[in-house]
Amino acid sequence: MSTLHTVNKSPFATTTLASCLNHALEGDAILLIEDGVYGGVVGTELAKALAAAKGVSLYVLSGDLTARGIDTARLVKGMKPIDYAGFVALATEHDRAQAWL
Amino acid sequence: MSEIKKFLYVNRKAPYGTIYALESLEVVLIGAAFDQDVSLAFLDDGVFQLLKKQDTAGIGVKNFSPTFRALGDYDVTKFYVEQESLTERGLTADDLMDITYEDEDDDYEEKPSIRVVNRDEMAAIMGDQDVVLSF
Amino acid sequence: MSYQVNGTTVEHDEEGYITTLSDWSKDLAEVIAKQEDINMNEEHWEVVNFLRDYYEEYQIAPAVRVLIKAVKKTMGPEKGNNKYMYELFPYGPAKQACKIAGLPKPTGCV
Amino acid sequence: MKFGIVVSEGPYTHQASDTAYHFVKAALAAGHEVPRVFFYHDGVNVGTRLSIPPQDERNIQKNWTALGQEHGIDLVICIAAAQRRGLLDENEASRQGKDANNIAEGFRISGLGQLIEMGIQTDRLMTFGD
Repeated sequence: MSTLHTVNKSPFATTTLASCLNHALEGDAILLIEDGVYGGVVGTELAKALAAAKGVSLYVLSGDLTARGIDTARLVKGMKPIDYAGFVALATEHDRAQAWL
Repeated sequence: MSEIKKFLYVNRKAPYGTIYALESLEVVLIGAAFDQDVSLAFLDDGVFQLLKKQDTAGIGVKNFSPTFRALGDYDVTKFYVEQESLTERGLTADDLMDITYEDEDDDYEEKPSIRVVNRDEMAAIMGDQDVVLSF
Repeated sequence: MSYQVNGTTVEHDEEGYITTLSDWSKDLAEVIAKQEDINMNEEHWEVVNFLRDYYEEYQIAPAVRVLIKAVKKTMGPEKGNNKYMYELFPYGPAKQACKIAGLPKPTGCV
Repeated sequence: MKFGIVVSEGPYTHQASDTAYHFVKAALAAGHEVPRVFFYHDGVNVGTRLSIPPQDERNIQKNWTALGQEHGIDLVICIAAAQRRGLLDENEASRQGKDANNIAEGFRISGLGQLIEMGIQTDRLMTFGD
Protein backbone atom coordinates (compact mmCIF):
# COMPACT_ATOMS: atom_id res chain seq x y z
CA MET A 1 0.00 0.00 0.00
CA SER A 2 1.55 3.28 -1.07
CA THR A 3 0.62 6.80 -2.05
CA LEU A 4 1.45 9.10 -4.94
CA HIS A 5 1.78 12.62 -3.54
CA THR A 6 1.58 15.59 -5.87
CA VAL A 7 2.92 19.01 -4.88
CA ASN A 8 2.09 22.02 -7.05
CA LYS A 9 3.44 24.91 -4.97
CA SER A 10 6.81 26.56 -4.94
CA PRO A 11 8.49 25.78 -1.59
CA PHE A 12 9.49 29.44 -1.45
CA ALA A 13 5.84 30.49 -1.35
CA THR A 14 4.24 27.92 0.96
CA THR A 15 5.19 25.09 3.31
CA THR A 16 3.29 22.54 1.24
CA LEU A 17 6.34 20.58 0.08
CA ALA A 18 7.71 20.46 3.62
CA SER A 19 4.38 19.21 4.90
CA CYS A 20 4.20 16.57 2.19
CA LEU A 21 7.72 15.40 3.04
CA ASN A 22 6.72 15.18 6.69
CA HIS A 23 3.90 12.79 5.85
CA ALA A 24 5.27 10.66 3.03
CA LEU A 25 5.85 7.04 4.02
CA GLU A 26 8.45 4.59 2.82
CA GLY A 27 7.45 3.28 -0.59
CA ASP A 28 5.55 6.45 -1.50
CA ALA A 29 6.32 8.71 -4.44
CA ILE A 30 6.36 12.49 -4.59
CA LEU A 31 5.73 14.17 -7.92
CA LEU A 32 6.40 17.88 -8.31
CA ILE A 33 4.09 19.60 -10.79
CA GLU A 34 3.28 23.18 -11.82
CA ASP A 35 5.09 25.66 -9.53
CA GLY A 36 6.06 22.71 -7.36
CA VAL A 37 8.93 21.97 -9.74
CA TYR A 38 10.94 24.84 -8.22
CA GLY A 39 11.30 22.60 -5.19
CA GLY A 40 13.35 20.08 -7.14
CA VAL A 41 16.32 22.30 -7.77
CA VAL A 42 19.55 21.37 -6.05
CA GLY A 43 21.23 23.71 -3.57
CA THR A 44 18.14 24.86 -1.69
CA GLU A 45 17.24 24.11 1.92
CA LEU A 46 14.31 21.96 0.89
CA ALA A 47 16.40 20.05 -1.59
CA LYS A 48 18.35 18.72 1.37
CA ALA A 49 15.14 17.53 3.00
CA LEU A 50 14.07 16.00 -0.31
CA ALA A 51 17.36 14.18 -0.68
CA ALA A 52 17.03 12.92 2.88
CA ALA A 53 13.54 11.45 2.33
CA LYS A 54 14.31 7.79 2.82
CA GLY A 55 12.51 5.23 0.69
CA VAL A 56 10.48 7.89 -1.14
CA SER A 57 10.88 8.13 -4.91
CA LEU A 58 11.02 11.62 -6.37
CA TYR A 59 9.64 12.73 -9.70
CA VAL A 60 9.10 15.97 -11.54
CA LEU A 61 6.76 16.68 -14.43
CA SER A 62 9.11 17.50 -17.29
CA GLY A 63 6.75 19.80 -19.19
CA ASP A 64 6.42 22.04 -16.15
CA LEU A 65 10.16 22.03 -15.65
CA THR A 66 11.13 23.03 -19.18
CA ALA A 67 8.30 25.57 -19.36
CA ARG A 68 9.97 27.35 -16.46
CA GLY A 69 13.43 27.25 -17.98
CA ILE A 70 14.93 24.78 -15.56
CA ASP A 71 17.45 22.28 -16.88
CA THR A 72 17.13 18.71 -15.65
CA ALA A 73 20.82 18.89 -14.77
CA ARG A 74 19.89 21.17 -11.88
CA LEU A 75 17.56 18.65 -10.25
CA VAL A 76 18.18 17.01 -6.92
CA LYS A 77 20.06 13.74 -7.32
CA GLY A 78 17.72 10.84 -7.92
CA MET A 79 14.78 12.97 -9.05
CA LYS A 80 13.35 11.64 -12.30
CA PRO A 81 11.68 13.82 -14.93
CA ILE A 82 8.54 12.16 -16.34
CA ASP A 83 5.87 13.16 -18.84
CA TYR A 84 2.08 12.98 -18.44
CA ALA A 85 2.08 9.33 -19.48
CA GLY A 86 4.57 8.74 -16.68
CA PHE A 87 2.29 10.65 -14.31
CA VAL A 88 -0.61 8.35 -15.24
CA ALA A 89 1.58 5.29 -14.77
CA LEU A 90 2.62 6.48 -11.30
CA ALA A 91 -1.02 6.96 -10.37
CA THR A 92 -1.80 3.39 -11.34
CA GLU A 93 1.24 1.97 -9.55
CA HIS A 94 0.27 3.47 -6.19
CA ASP A 95 -2.88 2.71 -4.24
CA ARG A 96 -4.07 6.27 -3.87
CA ALA A 97 -3.18 9.79 -4.89
CA GLN A 98 -2.99 12.68 -2.47
CA ALA A 99 -2.79 16.21 -3.81
CA TRP A 100 -1.02 18.66 -1.51
CA LEU A 101 -2.77 21.85 -2.46
CA MET B 1 -23.91 0.73 -2.94
CA SER B 2 -22.47 -2.23 -1.17
CA GLU B 3 -18.81 -1.30 -1.15
CA ILE B 4 -17.66 0.86 1.75
CA LYS B 5 -14.60 2.95 1.09
CA LYS B 6 -12.41 4.92 3.43
CA PHE B 7 -12.73 8.62 2.60
CA LEU B 8 -10.32 11.14 4.11
CA TYR B 9 -10.98 14.86 3.88
CA VAL B 10 -7.67 16.68 4.29
CA ASN B 11 -8.06 20.23 5.60
CA ARG B 12 -4.89 22.28 5.44
CA LYS B 13 -6.24 25.78 4.96
CA ALA B 14 -7.46 28.43 7.38
CA PRO B 15 -11.10 29.56 7.30
CA TYR B 16 -12.44 32.86 5.85
CA GLY B 17 -9.33 33.96 3.92
CA THR B 18 -10.39 31.54 1.20
CA ILE B 19 -13.52 29.47 0.64
CA TYR B 20 -11.84 26.05 0.80
CA ALA B 21 -12.72 25.31 4.43
CA LEU B 22 -16.41 26.09 3.93
CA GLU B 23 -16.74 24.22 0.66
CA SER B 24 -14.90 21.26 2.19
CA LEU B 25 -17.50 21.16 4.95
CA GLU B 26 -20.25 21.20 2.34
CA VAL B 27 -18.78 18.09 0.73
CA VAL B 28 -18.57 16.37 4.11
CA LEU B 29 -22.24 17.12 4.81
CA ILE B 30 -23.38 15.73 1.48
CA GLY B 31 -20.92 12.84 1.58
CA ALA B 32 -22.31 11.73 4.92
CA ALA B 33 -25.43 10.49 3.13
CA PHE B 34 -23.38 7.87 1.27
CA ASP B 35 -22.57 5.74 4.32
CA GLN B 36 -18.85 5.52 3.69
CA ASP B 37 -16.10 5.34 6.32
CA VAL B 38 -15.36 9.05 6.72
CA SER B 39 -12.45 10.71 8.54
CA LEU B 40 -11.43 14.35 8.64
CA ALA B 41 -7.80 15.40 8.95
CA PHE B 42 -6.81 18.85 10.21
CA LEU B 43 -3.20 19.81 9.83
CA ASP B 44 -1.10 22.86 8.97
CA ASP B 45 -3.37 25.94 8.84
CA GLY B 46 -6.39 23.63 8.75
CA VAL B 47 -6.29 23.42 12.55
CA PHE B 48 -7.41 27.07 12.66
CA GLN B 49 -10.82 25.93 11.40
CA LEU B 50 -11.56 24.31 14.74
CA LEU B 51 -10.69 27.22 17.05
CA LYS B 52 -13.20 28.25 19.69
CA LYS B 53 -14.74 31.71 19.82
CA GLN B 54 -14.83 32.47 16.10
CA ASP B 55 -16.93 35.60 15.62
CA THR B 56 -17.36 36.84 12.08
CA ALA B 57 -19.70 39.76 12.80
CA GLY B 58 -16.93 42.21 11.97
CA ILE B 59 -16.23 40.83 8.49
CA GLY B 60 -19.77 40.16 7.31
CA VAL B 61 -19.03 36.55 6.47
CA LYS B 62 -21.03 33.58 7.73
CA ASN B 63 -19.46 31.85 10.74
CA PHE B 64 -19.64 28.18 9.80
CA SER B 65 -17.61 26.86 12.71
CA PRO B 66 -20.74 25.77 14.68
CA THR B 67 -21.55 23.37 11.85
CA PHE B 68 -18.59 21.17 12.81
CA ARG B 69 -20.45 20.43 16.03
CA ALA B 70 -23.41 19.12 14.03
CA LEU B 71 -21.34 16.52 12.19
CA GLY B 72 -21.87 13.97 14.95
CA ASP B 73 -25.56 13.91 13.95
CA TYR B 74 -24.34 13.05 10.46
CA ASP B 75 -22.28 10.14 11.80
CA VAL B 76 -19.04 11.95 11.00
CA THR B 77 -17.17 11.32 14.22
CA LYS B 78 -13.47 11.09 13.40
CA PHE B 79 -11.65 14.44 13.49
CA TYR B 80 -7.91 13.83 13.45
CA VAL B 81 -5.98 16.94 14.49
CA GLU B 82 -2.20 16.99 14.23
CA GLN B 83 -0.37 17.87 17.45
CA GLU B 84 2.68 19.31 15.68
CA SER B 85 0.51 21.65 13.62
CA LEU B 86 -1.11 22.92 16.83
CA THR B 87 2.21 23.38 18.60
CA GLU B 88 3.80 25.22 15.66
CA ARG B 89 0.91 27.68 15.84
CA GLY B 90 1.10 28.22 19.59
CA LEU B 91 -2.09 26.25 20.17
CA THR B 92 -3.16 23.37 22.36
CA ALA B 93 -6.17 21.07 22.21
CA ASP B 94 -7.87 23.36 24.76
CA ASP B 95 -8.09 26.06 22.10
CA LEU B 96 -10.33 23.85 19.96
CA MET B 97 -14.12 23.64 20.04
CA ASP B 98 -15.81 20.86 21.97
CA ILE B 99 -17.05 18.57 19.25
CA THR B 100 -18.83 15.40 20.34
CA TYR B 101 -20.98 12.59 19.03
CA GLU B 102 -23.35 10.11 20.61
CA ASP B 103 -22.11 6.58 20.33
CA GLU B 104 -25.11 4.47 19.31
CA ASP B 105 -23.20 1.31 20.10
CA ASP B 106 -22.47 2.46 23.63
CA ASP B 107 -25.86 3.52 25.01
CA TYR B 108 -25.65 6.88 23.23
CA GLU B 109 -22.80 8.01 25.42
CA GLU B 110 -21.41 11.38 24.40
CA LYS B 111 -17.81 11.06 23.21
CA PRO B 112 -15.28 13.53 21.84
CA SER B 113 -14.92 13.57 18.04
CA ILE B 114 -11.54 15.31 18.08
CA ARG B 115 -8.58 13.00 18.37
CA VAL B 116 -5.22 14.72 18.58
CA VAL B 117 -2.57 12.61 16.85
CA ASN B 118 1.11 13.12 16.24
CA ARG B 119 2.65 13.57 12.80
CA ASP B 120 3.59 9.93 12.35
CA GLU B 121 0.08 8.83 13.29
CA MET B 122 -1.34 11.36 10.82
CA ALA B 123 0.94 10.01 8.09
CA ALA B 124 -0.25 6.48 8.87
CA ILE B 125 -3.91 7.56 8.73
CA MET B 126 -3.31 9.19 5.34
CA GLY B 127 -1.64 6.04 4.12
CA ASP B 128 -4.64 3.90 5.07
CA GLN B 129 -7.36 5.43 2.84
CA ASP B 130 -9.12 4.57 -0.39
CA VAL B 131 -9.98 8.12 -1.37
CA VAL B 132 -8.22 11.30 -0.27
CA LEU B 133 -10.00 14.59 -0.92
CA SER B 134 -7.75 17.63 -0.46
CA PHE B 135 -8.91 21.11 0.43
CA MET C 1 -42.11 38.46 -5.54
CA SER C 2 -43.12 39.03 -1.97
CA TYR C 3 -45.31 38.07 0.97
CA GLN C 4 -47.54 40.61 2.67
CA VAL C 5 -47.44 40.40 6.46
CA ASN C 6 -49.14 42.90 8.76
CA GLY C 7 -48.76 45.66 6.20
CA THR C 8 -45.09 44.98 5.41
CA THR C 9 -43.59 43.41 2.33
CA VAL C 10 -41.15 40.50 2.59
CA GLU C 11 -39.19 39.52 -0.51
CA HIS C 12 -38.93 35.89 -1.54
CA ASP C 13 -37.38 33.95 -4.38
CA GLU C 14 -39.02 31.95 -7.19
CA GLU C 15 -39.70 29.04 -4.89
CA GLY C 16 -40.97 31.04 -1.96
CA TYR C 17 -37.88 31.09 0.26
CA ILE C 18 -37.44 34.46 1.93
CA THR C 19 -34.53 36.49 0.61
CA THR C 20 -33.44 38.04 3.91
CA LEU C 21 -33.44 35.58 6.79
CA SER C 22 -33.91 38.30 9.41
CA ASP C 23 -37.31 39.15 7.90
CA TRP C 24 -38.76 36.03 9.49
CA SER C 25 -41.56 36.25 12.04
CA LYS C 26 -44.21 33.89 13.37
CA ASP C 27 -46.85 35.77 11.42
CA LEU C 28 -44.77 35.42 8.27
CA ALA C 29 -44.49 31.67 8.89
CA GLU C 30 -48.30 31.45 8.91
CA VAL C 31 -48.45 33.32 5.61
CA ILE C 32 -45.84 31.08 3.95
CA ALA C 33 -47.61 27.99 5.29
CA LYS C 34 -50.91 29.11 3.84
CA GLN C 35 -49.25 29.48 0.45
CA GLU C 36 -48.06 25.88 0.84
CA ASP C 37 -51.60 24.72 1.74
CA ILE C 38 -50.55 23.97 5.27
CA ASN C 39 -52.59 25.02 8.25
CA MET C 40 -50.09 25.53 11.03
CA ASN C 41 -51.06 23.64 14.17
CA GLU C 42 -49.07 22.87 17.30
CA GLU C 43 -47.38 19.90 15.69
CA HIS C 44 -46.19 21.91 12.70
CA TRP C 45 -44.87 24.57 15.03
CA GLU C 46 -43.00 21.96 17.03
CA VAL C 47 -41.02 20.97 13.92
CA VAL C 48 -40.55 24.54 12.67
CA ASN C 49 -39.27 25.66 16.08
CA PHE C 50 -37.00 22.66 16.21
CA LEU C 51 -35.53 23.59 12.82
CA ARG C 52 -34.98 27.19 13.88
CA ASP C 53 -33.23 26.09 17.07
CA TYR C 54 -31.08 23.67 15.10
CA TYR C 55 -30.11 26.38 12.63
CA GLU C 56 -29.37 28.84 15.43
CA GLU C 57 -27.08 26.30 17.09
CA TYR C 58 -25.32 24.78 14.08
CA GLN C 59 -25.81 27.26 11.20
CA ILE C 60 -27.26 24.62 8.88
CA ALA C 61 -30.65 23.18 8.11
CA PRO C 62 -30.34 19.50 9.00
CA ALA C 63 -30.67 16.79 6.37
CA VAL C 64 -34.04 15.02 6.62
CA ARG C 65 -32.61 11.89 8.19
CA VAL C 66 -30.71 13.99 10.72
CA LEU C 67 -33.87 15.97 11.50
CA ILE C 68 -35.85 12.79 12.02
CA LYS C 69 -33.16 11.27 14.21
CA ALA C 70 -32.98 14.41 16.33
CA VAL C 71 -36.76 14.72 16.62
CA LYS C 72 -36.94 11.07 17.63
CA LYS C 73 -34.51 11.78 20.42
CA THR C 74 -36.18 14.89 21.79
CA MET C 75 -39.85 14.24 21.02
CA GLY C 76 -40.00 10.46 20.88
CA PRO C 77 -40.25 7.79 18.17
CA GLU C 78 -43.95 8.46 17.45
CA LYS C 79 -42.86 11.81 15.98
CA GLY C 80 -39.34 11.00 14.89
CA ASN C 81 -40.25 9.05 11.77
CA ASN C 82 -40.72 9.67 8.05
CA LYS C 83 -44.45 9.02 8.02
CA TYR C 84 -45.19 11.62 10.69
CA MET C 85 -43.01 14.24 9.03
CA TYR C 86 -44.50 13.75 5.59
CA GLU C 87 -48.02 13.88 7.01
CA LEU C 88 -47.22 17.29 8.44
CA PHE C 89 -45.27 18.47 5.38
CA PRO C 90 -46.46 16.49 2.34
CA TYR C 91 -43.83 17.95 0.00
CA GLY C 92 -41.03 17.07 2.34
CA PRO C 93 -39.84 18.45 5.66
CA ALA C 94 -36.58 19.67 4.14
CA LYS C 95 -38.34 21.77 1.55
CA GLN C 96 -41.56 22.93 3.16
CA ALA C 97 -40.64 23.08 6.82
CA CYS C 98 -37.39 24.92 6.07
CA LYS C 99 -39.27 27.42 3.92
CA ILE C 100 -41.81 28.07 6.66
CA ALA C 101 -39.05 28.25 9.26
CA GLY C 102 -37.26 30.89 7.22
CA LEU C 103 -34.06 28.91 6.72
CA PRO C 104 -31.86 29.05 3.60
CA LYS C 105 -32.98 26.98 0.66
CA PRO C 106 -31.32 23.54 0.74
CA THR C 107 -28.90 23.48 -2.18
CA GLY C 108 -30.24 20.11 -3.23
CA CYS C 109 -26.85 18.62 -3.64
CA VAL C 110 -27.40 14.86 -3.48
CA MET D 1 -8.24 1.44 -14.55
CA LYS D 2 -10.99 3.98 -13.86
CA PHE D 3 -9.92 7.49 -12.94
CA GLY D 4 -12.10 10.07 -11.24
CA ILE D 5 -10.89 13.64 -11.68
CA VAL D 6 -11.54 16.68 -9.49
CA VAL D 7 -10.73 20.12 -10.88
CA SER D 8 -10.92 22.62 -8.07
CA GLU D 9 -9.47 25.79 -9.53
CA GLY D 10 -10.67 28.16 -12.15
CA PRO D 11 -9.22 28.39 -15.63
CA TYR D 12 -6.42 30.81 -16.53
CA THR D 13 -5.76 32.00 -12.94
CA HIS D 14 -4.37 28.59 -12.03
CA GLN D 15 -2.72 25.88 -14.06
CA ALA D 16 -4.80 23.17 -12.39
CA SER D 17 -7.40 22.74 -15.14
CA ASP D 18 -4.61 22.50 -17.74
CA THR D 19 -2.73 19.85 -15.79
CA ALA D 20 -5.96 17.91 -15.29
CA TYR D 21 -6.69 18.12 -19.03
CA HIS D 22 -3.27 16.76 -20.01
CA PHE D 23 -3.54 14.05 -17.36
CA VAL D 24 -6.92 12.92 -18.67
CA LYS D 25 -5.66 12.87 -22.25
CA ALA D 26 -2.66 10.79 -21.23
CA ALA D 27 -4.83 8.41 -19.18
CA LEU D 28 -7.19 7.85 -22.12
CA ALA D 29 -4.25 7.37 -24.48
CA ALA D 30 -2.92 4.69 -22.15
CA GLY D 31 -6.24 2.83 -22.40
CA HIS D 32 -7.68 3.86 -19.03
CA GLU D 33 -11.22 5.08 -18.47
CA VAL D 34 -12.21 8.53 -17.26
CA PRO D 35 -15.95 8.34 -16.70
CA ARG D 36 -16.33 11.69 -14.96
CA VAL D 37 -14.58 14.98 -14.24
CA PHE D 38 -16.01 16.96 -11.33
CA PHE D 39 -15.50 20.73 -11.25
CA TYR D 40 -15.55 22.32 -7.80
CA HIS D 41 -14.62 25.61 -6.09
CA ASP D 42 -13.59 28.11 -8.82
CA GLY D 43 -13.14 25.11 -11.12
CA VAL D 44 -16.80 25.52 -12.07
CA ASN D 45 -15.75 28.53 -14.16
CA VAL D 46 -14.15 26.18 -16.67
CA GLY D 47 -17.70 25.45 -17.83
CA THR D 48 -18.79 28.91 -18.91
CA ARG D 49 -19.28 29.26 -22.65
CA LEU D 50 -18.86 33.04 -22.41
CA SER D 51 -15.09 33.15 -21.99
CA ILE D 52 -13.17 34.62 -24.91
CA PRO D 53 -9.45 33.92 -24.59
CA PRO D 54 -7.11 35.59 -27.11
CA GLN D 55 -6.60 33.54 -30.31
CA ASP D 56 -3.00 32.74 -29.45
CA GLU D 57 -3.98 31.13 -26.13
CA ARG D 58 -5.53 27.75 -25.48
CA ASN D 59 -9.30 27.71 -25.06
CA ILE D 60 -9.72 25.72 -21.88
CA GLN D 61 -13.48 25.35 -22.07
CA LYS D 62 -13.45 24.25 -25.72
CA ASN D 63 -10.66 21.78 -25.04
CA TRP D 64 -12.69 20.13 -22.27
CA THR D 65 -15.89 20.13 -24.30
CA ALA D 66 -14.11 18.44 -27.22
CA LEU D 67 -12.35 15.88 -25.04
CA GLY D 68 -15.56 15.15 -23.17
CA GLN D 69 -17.54 14.59 -26.34
CA GLU D 70 -14.88 12.50 -28.01
CA HIS D 71 -14.57 10.13 -25.06
CA GLY D 72 -17.99 10.35 -23.45
CA ILE D 73 -16.74 11.97 -20.27
CA ASP D 74 -19.36 13.23 -17.84
CA LEU D 75 -18.28 16.83 -17.15
CA VAL D 76 -20.07 17.77 -13.95
CA ILE D 77 -20.19 21.23 -12.44
CA CYS D 78 -21.07 21.40 -8.76
CA ILE D 79 -24.39 23.15 -8.29
CA ALA D 80 -23.59 24.67 -4.91
CA ALA D 81 -20.28 26.12 -6.10
CA ALA D 82 -21.84 27.18 -9.42
CA GLN D 83 -24.71 29.07 -7.83
CA ARG D 84 -22.31 31.15 -5.73
CA ARG D 85 -20.26 32.03 -8.79
CA GLY D 86 -23.02 32.67 -11.29
CA LEU D 87 -22.83 29.60 -13.49
CA LEU D 88 -26.24 28.43 -14.68
CA ASP D 89 -27.76 26.05 -17.17
CA GLU D 90 -31.13 26.70 -18.76
CA ASN D 91 -32.96 24.68 -16.17
CA GLU D 92 -31.34 26.41 -13.20
CA ALA D 93 -31.76 29.83 -14.76
CA SER D 94 -35.50 29.39 -15.04
CA ARG D 95 -35.77 27.75 -11.61
CA GLN D 96 -33.91 30.67 -10.04
CA GLY D 97 -35.62 33.36 -12.08
CA LYS D 98 -32.47 34.51 -13.86
CA ASP D 99 -32.57 36.01 -17.35
CA ALA D 100 -29.62 34.14 -18.83
CA ASN D 101 -27.60 30.97 -18.67
CA ASN D 102 -23.96 30.43 -19.51
CA ILE D 103 -23.06 26.76 -19.32
CA ALA D 104 -20.96 25.39 -22.16
CA GLU D 105 -21.84 22.43 -24.34
CA GLY D 106 -20.89 19.09 -22.87
CA PHE D 107 -21.04 20.25 -19.25
CA ARG D 108 -23.89 19.60 -16.86
CA ILE D 109 -24.75 20.99 -13.44
CA SER D 110 -25.35 18.51 -10.66
CA GLY D 111 -24.85 17.93 -6.97
CA LEU D 112 -21.90 17.19 -4.75
CA GLY D 113 -23.20 13.66 -4.46
CA GLN D 114 -21.70 13.10 -7.92
CA LEU D 115 -18.26 13.76 -6.45
CA ILE D 116 -18.72 11.19 -3.69
CA GLU D 117 -20.22 8.70 -6.13
CA MET D 118 -17.19 9.19 -8.40
CA GLY D 119 -14.92 8.47 -5.44
CA ILE D 120 -16.83 5.26 -4.75
CA GLN D 121 -17.04 4.04 -8.33
CA THR D 122 -13.56 4.78 -9.66
CA ASP D 123 -10.25 3.12 -8.80
CA ARG D 124 -8.28 6.30 -8.36
CA LEU D 125 -9.34 9.82 -7.52
CA MET D 126 -7.02 12.58 -8.75
CA THR D 127 -7.38 16.14 -7.51
CA PHE D 128 -6.06 19.14 -9.41
CA GLY D 129 -6.33 22.46 -7.61
CA ASP D 130 -4.37 25.11 -5.85
